[in-house]
Amino acid sequence: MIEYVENKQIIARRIARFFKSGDVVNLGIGLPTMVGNFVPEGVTVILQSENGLMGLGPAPEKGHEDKDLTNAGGMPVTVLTGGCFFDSATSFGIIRGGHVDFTVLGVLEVDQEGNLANYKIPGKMVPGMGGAMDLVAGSKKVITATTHLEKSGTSKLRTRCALPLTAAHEVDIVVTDVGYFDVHDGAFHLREYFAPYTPEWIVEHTNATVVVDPGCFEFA
Amino acid sequence: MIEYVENKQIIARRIARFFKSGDVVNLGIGLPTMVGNFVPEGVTVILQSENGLMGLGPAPEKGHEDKDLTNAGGMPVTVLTGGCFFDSATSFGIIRGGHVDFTVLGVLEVDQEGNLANYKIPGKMVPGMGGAMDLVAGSKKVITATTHLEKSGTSKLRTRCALPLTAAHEVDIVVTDVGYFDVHDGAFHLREYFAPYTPEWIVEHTNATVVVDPGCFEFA
Amino acid sequence: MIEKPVISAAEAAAMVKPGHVVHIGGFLGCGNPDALVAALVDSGTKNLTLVCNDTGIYNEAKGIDNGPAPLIRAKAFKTIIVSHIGTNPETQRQMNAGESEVVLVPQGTLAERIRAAGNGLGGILTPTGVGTEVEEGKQKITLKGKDFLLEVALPGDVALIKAKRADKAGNLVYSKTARNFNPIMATACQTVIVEAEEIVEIGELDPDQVHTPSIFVDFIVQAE
Amino acid sequence: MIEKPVISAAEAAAMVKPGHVVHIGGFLGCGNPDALVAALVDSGTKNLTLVCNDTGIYNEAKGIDNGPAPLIRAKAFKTIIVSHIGTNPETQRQMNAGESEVVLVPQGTLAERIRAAGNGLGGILTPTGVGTEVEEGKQKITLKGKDFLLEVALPGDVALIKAKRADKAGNLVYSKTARNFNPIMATACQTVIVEAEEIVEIGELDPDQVHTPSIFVDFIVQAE
Repeated sequence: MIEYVENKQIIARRIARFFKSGDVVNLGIGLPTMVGNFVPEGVTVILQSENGLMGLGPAPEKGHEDKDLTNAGGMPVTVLTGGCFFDSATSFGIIRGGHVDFTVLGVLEVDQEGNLANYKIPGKMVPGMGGAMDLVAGSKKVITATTHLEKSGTSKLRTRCALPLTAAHEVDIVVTDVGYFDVHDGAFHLREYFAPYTPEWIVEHTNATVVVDPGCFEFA
Repeated sequence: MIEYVENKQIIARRIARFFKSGDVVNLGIGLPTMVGNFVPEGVTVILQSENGLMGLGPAPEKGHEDKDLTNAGGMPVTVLTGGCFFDSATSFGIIRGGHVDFTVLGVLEVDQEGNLANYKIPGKMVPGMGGAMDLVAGSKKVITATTHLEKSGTSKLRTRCALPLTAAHEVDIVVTDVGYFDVHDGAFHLREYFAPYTPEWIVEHTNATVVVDPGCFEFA
Repeated sequence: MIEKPVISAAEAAAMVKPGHVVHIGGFLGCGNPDALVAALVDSGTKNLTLVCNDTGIYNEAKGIDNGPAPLIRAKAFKTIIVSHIGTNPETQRQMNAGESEVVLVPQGTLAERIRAAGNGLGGILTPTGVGTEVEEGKQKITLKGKDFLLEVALPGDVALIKAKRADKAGNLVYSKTARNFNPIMATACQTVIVEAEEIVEIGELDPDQVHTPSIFVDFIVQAE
Repeated sequence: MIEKPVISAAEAAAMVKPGHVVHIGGFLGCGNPDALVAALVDSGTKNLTLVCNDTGIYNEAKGIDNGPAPLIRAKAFKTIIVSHIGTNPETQRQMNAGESEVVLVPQGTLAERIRAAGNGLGGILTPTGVGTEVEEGKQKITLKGKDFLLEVALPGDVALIKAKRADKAGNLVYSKTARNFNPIMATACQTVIVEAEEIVEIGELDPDQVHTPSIFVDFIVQAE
């Protein structure tokens, strides 16, 4: 019997493998931000930050923060050589205009129709969508990063989202800590699974239609 | 008997008097450009050029032309200290957004409904509207500058424009070489006349409804 | 060039009247006009509508209280039009208590609606929000088989913005990500007041490198 | 940062294929990519659609032949989408003779349609052209009693643009009024080729002063 243990690192590590040099990538706050730490050597991605920055660099050393240089979460960051700044209209023009190759973001729920919900729990928590709706509607590929199970044991992958949607039919890829799924034709297509989980375990622990892809293999 | 003689200078001189310091003004190519030479001392207007320049200065001295610094007619110009450059979207954002106080442009015809035509004589001459349609639709005040009579003796002020319109109901002021008219309520309201012409002569030589304003006087 | 009046933050705040729609630049504490916000709190003006990216970060434990957060706490707003309130629990409280109306707008749509107002456009067609609650009450237009929402211009009465550098004519240059919503808000409001870290002579800014042309700016306040 | 390929004008021209929509930057001879235009003439490619502010100035007597004028004379275009043709009698001749279709678009509408294409907007609502021939065949939308035309995005296959300075990553800076349509076209086309007067190392441009971010640019050509 396999016991589920949350593992955000594997999610970030797998997502980082989707990128090739030159890709423009937007990483959401939280777990998605971790993806930046796992980009393989030799691959140069360009990180966009929707508050108006191309070429996002690592956090500054303590004492070297610049009050005018933050990420979309308001935290101090740096800019890489060759990066540049722009206003919010331009920033979202870049996003909506299809100039961002991958957006990686967290979810409250994601469903087999490619819908996702991550900005509002009515009556409980309403942080607002911020830039998420534009990022999901505009990016070439939308990757959602999420732990597979809630504390209650239900999967965050659903047949149909119950919460208000951030966008309809826009999710391309879901990576959880048990595997990587392509989302199309009304199902989560399992492409890779992460040990110790098996395709059988994953099908059993997902509250939605999972199709095990014929070429499905173990990612290491 | 008064004989009509074209006089572009009086048109430019009168129009220049409409401006107060700080006004943003766009002057069309040709006769409207002359207005810049008559701005009274002590009045500082800011000339906008729709090809992407705020703070248009005079033509450069011969030999000092900059290939990257032209007006909307493609002719070499200069920029005043404190001016700046912007792209075409921003330039027309300024224009359409109501940030230009006065646009001054020439016409083929202007009518008592405030319509004007200046970009197309079907089957004959079709230069295109360039920026004129935006300037007329977006500027706070539209001033048309035109000689009063065509070579044939008909006035350019009409009951109804026959040529394709550049814009409908947008003209506020018409200045010709016989007088200055406000356009509203379906008539040209004569506010000032230029010697040797008289209100009577003007009414007689205009193919449209002219109302002589009660306060009409001779401009000198 | 004409010089623009350099005024105090208090004089600036006095131009904001009850009922006004106020655009405030900045993004989660970066590039906000802090002195103008503080002066507006001091003025006690209420019944305003806020247009901003967010309602700032308010975290009593950590002592963070930035962006429009002090105005939120002062209950200055009847209506709050922003993309994000997740970093200010007081906004959430006012919303749930019915003390203020919060209208959430996707960030890119917010930017375009502000830009449209400043650029003389009635609105724009965006794919953002199609199939979500955001489309409620809006006209949907299909072009070449793709759905778009018609989002209308969002003008303001007063813009309170922040720049790194202003020349005395009002040409502005912003710094890094402190640019964000400031340049577009400068185009969209009747009265535009900039809080500038440095005020320089006319001619000191490179005309190729001005972010906001002087004609948009009405008043300049020296940042503290 | 990734470096972008520096190619010859002839290699650039070879990327333009018959049937392509080509955006060409510049305004009446100022800020046009002259080497790219010359190479495209030499390539002999035809059946193109032009999107440009104008068709250049062509005046045989004065020896002026700038902007896209050499391409007009080479009859490269099936369709010409511009705001102004008054300075090129050959365009007028081709239009009257039915050799090419000329679509006149108000300059500000042209700019917004290009920007919309690059910014993921389906279109914009503009007051420009209401009550004129420009409104023919377009949807009219009334907001708060004011009429607007719905003008749709105008994307392109290839953008040929001109910059003062490019770094090797493709960040661009323009000079004075040579900026005009170049930055918006850079956002709106599948393939973006810049003719730069100077090519500098990555890091030489101030990140606050980049007019076009590198990600928009695919190829760099050294201007002659």
